[in-house]
Amino acid sequence: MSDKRPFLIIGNSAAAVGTVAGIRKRDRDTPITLIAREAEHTYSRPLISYLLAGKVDEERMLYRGRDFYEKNGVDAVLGVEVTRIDAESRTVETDDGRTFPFGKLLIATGGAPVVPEDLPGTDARGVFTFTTWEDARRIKSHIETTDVKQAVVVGGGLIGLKAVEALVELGIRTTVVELADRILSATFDLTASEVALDFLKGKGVEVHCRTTVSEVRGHEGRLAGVLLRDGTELPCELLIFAIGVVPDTRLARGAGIACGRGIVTDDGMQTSIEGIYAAGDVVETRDLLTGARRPMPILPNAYRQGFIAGANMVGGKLTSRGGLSMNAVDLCGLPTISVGITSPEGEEYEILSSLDDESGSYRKLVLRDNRIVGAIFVGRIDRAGIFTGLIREKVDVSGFKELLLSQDFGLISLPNEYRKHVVSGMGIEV
Amino acid sequence: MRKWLVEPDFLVERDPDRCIQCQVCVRQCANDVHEYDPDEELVTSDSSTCVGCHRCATLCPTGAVAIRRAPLEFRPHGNWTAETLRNIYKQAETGGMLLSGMGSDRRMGVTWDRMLLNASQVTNPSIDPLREPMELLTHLGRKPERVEFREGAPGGLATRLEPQLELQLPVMFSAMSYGSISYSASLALARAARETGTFANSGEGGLHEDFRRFAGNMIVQVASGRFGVDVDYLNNCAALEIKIGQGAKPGIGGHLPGEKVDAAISATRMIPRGTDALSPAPHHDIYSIEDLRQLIFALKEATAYTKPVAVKIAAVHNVSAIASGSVRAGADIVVIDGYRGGTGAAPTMIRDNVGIPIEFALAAVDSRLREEGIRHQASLVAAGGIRSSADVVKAVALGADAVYIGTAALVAMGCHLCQKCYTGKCNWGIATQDPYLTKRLNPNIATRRLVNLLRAWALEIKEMMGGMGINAIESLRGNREHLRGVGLTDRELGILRIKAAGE
Amino acid sequence: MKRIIAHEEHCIGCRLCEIHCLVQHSKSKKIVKAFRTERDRIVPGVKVEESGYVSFALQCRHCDEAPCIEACMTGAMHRDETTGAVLCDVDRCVGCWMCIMVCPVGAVARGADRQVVSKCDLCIGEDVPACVANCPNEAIVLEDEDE
Amino acid sequence: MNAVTSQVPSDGIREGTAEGILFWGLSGGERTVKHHKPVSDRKDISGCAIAGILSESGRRFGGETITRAIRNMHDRSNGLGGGFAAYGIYPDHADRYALHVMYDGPEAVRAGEAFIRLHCEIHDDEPIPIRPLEKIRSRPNLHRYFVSVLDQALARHYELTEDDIIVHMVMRINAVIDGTFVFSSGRNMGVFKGVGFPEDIAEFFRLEEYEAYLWTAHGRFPTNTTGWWGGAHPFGLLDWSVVHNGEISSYGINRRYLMNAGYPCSLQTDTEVITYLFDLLVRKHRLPLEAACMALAPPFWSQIERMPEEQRKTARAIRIVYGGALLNGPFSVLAARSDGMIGFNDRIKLRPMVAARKDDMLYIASEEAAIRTVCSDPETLWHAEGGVPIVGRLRPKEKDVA
Repeated sequence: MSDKRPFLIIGNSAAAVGTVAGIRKRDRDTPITLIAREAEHTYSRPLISYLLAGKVDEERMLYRGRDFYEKNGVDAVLGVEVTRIDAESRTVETDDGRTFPFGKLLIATGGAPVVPEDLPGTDARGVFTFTTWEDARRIKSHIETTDVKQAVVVGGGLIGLKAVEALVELGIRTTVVELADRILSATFDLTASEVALDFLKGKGVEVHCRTTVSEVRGHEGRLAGVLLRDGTELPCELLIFAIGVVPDTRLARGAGIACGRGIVTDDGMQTSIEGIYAAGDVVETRDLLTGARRPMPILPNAYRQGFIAGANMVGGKLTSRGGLSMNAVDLCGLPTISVGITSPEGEEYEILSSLDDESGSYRKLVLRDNRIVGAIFVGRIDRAGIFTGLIREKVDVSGFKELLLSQDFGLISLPNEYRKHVVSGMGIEV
Repeated sequence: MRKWLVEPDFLVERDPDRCIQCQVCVRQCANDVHEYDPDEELVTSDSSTCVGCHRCATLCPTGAVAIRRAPLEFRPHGNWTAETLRNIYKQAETGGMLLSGMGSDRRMGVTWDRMLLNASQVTNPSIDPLREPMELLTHLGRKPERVEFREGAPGGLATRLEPQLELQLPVMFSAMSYGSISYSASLALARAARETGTFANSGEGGLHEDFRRFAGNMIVQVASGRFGVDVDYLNNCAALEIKIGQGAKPGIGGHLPGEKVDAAISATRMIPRGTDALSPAPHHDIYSIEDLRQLIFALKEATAYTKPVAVKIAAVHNVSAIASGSVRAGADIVVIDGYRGGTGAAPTMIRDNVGIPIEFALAAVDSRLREEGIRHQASLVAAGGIRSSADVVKAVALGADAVYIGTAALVAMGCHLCQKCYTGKCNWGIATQDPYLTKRLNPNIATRRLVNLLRAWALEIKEMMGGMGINAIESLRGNREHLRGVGLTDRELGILRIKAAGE
Repeated sequence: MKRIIAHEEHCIGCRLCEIHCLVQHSKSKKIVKAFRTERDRIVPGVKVEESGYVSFALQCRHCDEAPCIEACMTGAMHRDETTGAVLCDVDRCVGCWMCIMVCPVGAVARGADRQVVSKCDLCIGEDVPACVANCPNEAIVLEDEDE
Repeated sequence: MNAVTSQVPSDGIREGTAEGILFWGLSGGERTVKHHKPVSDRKDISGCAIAGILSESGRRFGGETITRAIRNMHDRSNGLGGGFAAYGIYPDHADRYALHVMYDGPEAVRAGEAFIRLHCEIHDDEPIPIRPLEKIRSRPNLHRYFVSVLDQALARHYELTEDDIIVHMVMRINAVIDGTFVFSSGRNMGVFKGVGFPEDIAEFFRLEEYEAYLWTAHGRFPTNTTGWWGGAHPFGLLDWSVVHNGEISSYGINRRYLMNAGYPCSLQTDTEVITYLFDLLVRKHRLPLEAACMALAPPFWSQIERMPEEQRKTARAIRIVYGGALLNGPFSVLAARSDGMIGFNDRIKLRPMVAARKDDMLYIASEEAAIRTVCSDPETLWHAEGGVPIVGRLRPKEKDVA
């Protein structure tokens, strides 16, 4: 490298780790500086619900081994917040008064949890968001110090339901409050939501849809309950807001980097300023299926974008093919996977589905122009990745459409050409 | 389907303590002997259709399956043996000829086992083939009586040799047609022939286009059905073979059922898809020896005298006269297929009752040709029941230039001699065209096993030769001094022209 | 690295690969015991797919840029540095099924306990993986990628 | 004497190339033989000493030299056979075939001479001179004839040469006339042999009184025969004489090959077979001597592969055509003819053979010591290579002088 100034990464999660991997695949020498607000070693954000439930201990929270920074030549500056990016002088300033130079920069500041701004009472003790290790620690300590019998989780999305799962595990009666008509509305259709709902109810979870919290009630500064818009009163000792995250673009905007809902990048993950890259929950991702740009805060995307950014920071020419929204969630033992467009509206879509009430298993495929654009699996999720692949590769499935939902659907059902492609010539001879 | 009065030949035993219900046996049996009952979660077996091919037992990962001969015994009777009774039951049931695959299973006249080989002691050192050269190189073809030298000829040599097949060891793969055996089996034979420097024989089924690349190691057959014969066929080979007869069924033609004639076989045989491939019993253009001469020379003309022409005859009573006639008719190689020779399908009565064993046929033919002073005019290839390198050595010592092996090659590939080739349900993927079954023969493995077999035999032949103090196969060929007979009558010794042990 | 190559034209659908995978990953490594007495059987890392007479055995391809590693939220799915194999550290796996969601060949499965995933580990420590060693028709072979 | 019966049929003669009177009666079936002329199918096995001395200029010298050489290798024989061949010894009868014959008794003499007279004119005959020796106890009558082939015989067998007729006649006598054995039949040469150590045989036959330009000698160590005078070596046919040390493991096929070519091979000895092979290849097939040697002890195929093209073609043709003539097994052979001698080993040299030259002399022997005994300062001395012949030729003009 001609530029011996270090690579600098702001952030410490999947996108940051992906960036390290992308850089180090081609460049073992140039120093990397990594600055993160949280003081933790890189950890797995989705694991906070497992931590809360006591299913994993603190050591198992780590996303990469203790020697990760050392082995990858990363100077990790943790517990320090970057306050300003100076694109001109190629430096960043931190809240401890230091200045760090960079050759190329990656912004992976992630998303910030949303809390309703004008809701009264949210400052009561017992009200939390749920996105960081610290959040999990605080909730845990609250549960340990307060006699929490009932909890309310606002938001029936992924984060909310994982919180619910943890609370159920801890034996706390939990109620979900969801504004939409169903849980997991962003990724599930009605049927899948119902299957999931039945399952959750079976675990003792109460769910209120089509409503939201209108007031948080406290008593002597301590949470006492919530009042829903529909008038329902729910007493509780713990309230978690899990109504989503938004890209944390404050630093980028301050540096004059173009932003929409998130940071805008090209397909090589470079921002509007040359040499400054962004990846992860903070960026706007081009949807592989729709072409629209929007934040897509899911972990595989973050890692992949980081990897692409890292590779390009050392002169690579990788481009992202766009993000595919997808999620795999195990809800109290009910495995679910959703990919792409799951609840489409319009005549151009064809729906294939099968529901087995007995086993609580549901499969749905959404097709457009004989190509799969979305899929939902609840219960029987085996080999779902094959469908993800078909979606990603936009494979014409008209030749084997009738096999798609059969029990023994597998690679063998696919056209030889595609089969050869997915195993990259390393496997099956066709 | 169990036939009335026709009892199972085998009993399938399953050790319940070892069976893990993995169902490998179920998936491997083309005869539907094994069945999995999902309700009971149990694999069960119905012995009535078991042919004793051992496919299930071989693949059973726990050794839980054993195949035994059916324990149901008839009252012993010297004339009316169990086999006889079963045959009658079957014929009474079906009204048809009894069919069998492979060579005769009667233990009749295996004279190889009554001949023993010599070795050197003291007066003559044995030769260690690991340290000294040991030559098995064999040339098949017509030879002149003498080499002539002439002033002015290059190097003084005036003799020009007729085309010769050069074999790295005196063993070839005998005629097995694509159709009677699977594509993979044919491929493996051709590949193994090339790898070991010997020859495979197309049989009478034509030469699949894919096998033309093995032309240098192929002998192609011209049989009574003339399947797949055109001028390209004749020129895509190292030698030609006119098949007059087959040891397993002298005087009988062949029949490949139409269901086996798929697209590839139809193209190879040059017959319509799905039609029966019928080889007539005789060649309808050979009703006499002079007709044979015409065909031999027609083939030589078609190939510009660049390839030896072999004539394959079944060992029948007057085999030596027929062989002599064939040589005089122009055959460069005479192949004698003995009584125990193999087949894909033959009427059982023919297979077990017609012809004579190769040992006597070979000895008689070699002696006869020598007596007539024409032994050099043709090479002799012995076929029909060559089981081991020792048989090869004995055959060469009796006078064969080389041998053909068929059954031994199939066994190397996995054949278990269940003798059901004609059913097309070969569980080992050899004698079948069923795509479920043909997959079972990986031609790479089959090739390797064939090559291994020939390599092993070559080593053994060399050891035996070395023991006799012989380091070139031509010094073994026809060298009956190195054979001694045990338990043979004077008359048999006389025909074999070997001495008795102790002489 | 060494890769397992499947030759579908040689696969006979006997499923001995699955059986021996299970045995290799059993406690006793003894086949009869593994099937008859051991309760906690694994889900074999190799799976035979069959359609008519076409069949092949498939296990994890140990991809160079493995989507399962990228998607794994705990870091349980990782590449073994010495062999290059993609392995799942089941102590770190929490069963989120992201890997199942992204594996384009469907080679990752939920384990028998439905808590963590199960996949081919190339029989690390053995010279030849059990499926390869026990394939009766060499339809699964181990080949060096460089060759 | 006890008669023994052999029931084993022999090949080739039964119906094959019947050539008139010379072939009557030998049907290959049962026949009766006397023990002292063991025409059985039991093969003779022996180890031996051999020696040969040739003056290429044709200078003749007495029998003491070769006797000293062969005596030196006394331990290579066991007293059951010794013999010599000498070339140039009958200058007075140079154009007659010299037949040396052993007879068991007067009946044999009558039968033998009658048969000879059927085909030949006897120009001179006499008992072979001997010296009574304590050590040589039992001996046959030894007689020699100088003959030529009758014109009538030539006319009767118009397809045969004089040589052919002599060959067939000798074989006939040896095969079927009881008690009669022709052991030498060349011109201006003679074979002398018997049961005893070779030096005693030399003394018995008074070899110091003969002068020859080429001598060969043989001391025998048989392992399986009772002593029979005819079984001693050299073996002679026409002017070929062969001494040999070894055992031919290819004997069975060599014999069948020769029988098909018209040589009955009645003696069951390797030497007989070697002699006939030389006769067949050199006299009948007119192969150059080197080509004949190549047929008998050919190069390995791996060596042939590396030869220049023309040479390779020749070697290949010889191997392919003369497979039945290939001599396999351990041997060293000295074959002599009026025009020289040739020594060669089996292909992998399993028996000893040493050669030396000095002036016009070529010495070949089983052991170097035997040569040094008679030539202490050879100019060159070497060990024969496997399969590579050592050839000594009588120089033409000096041959004329001789």
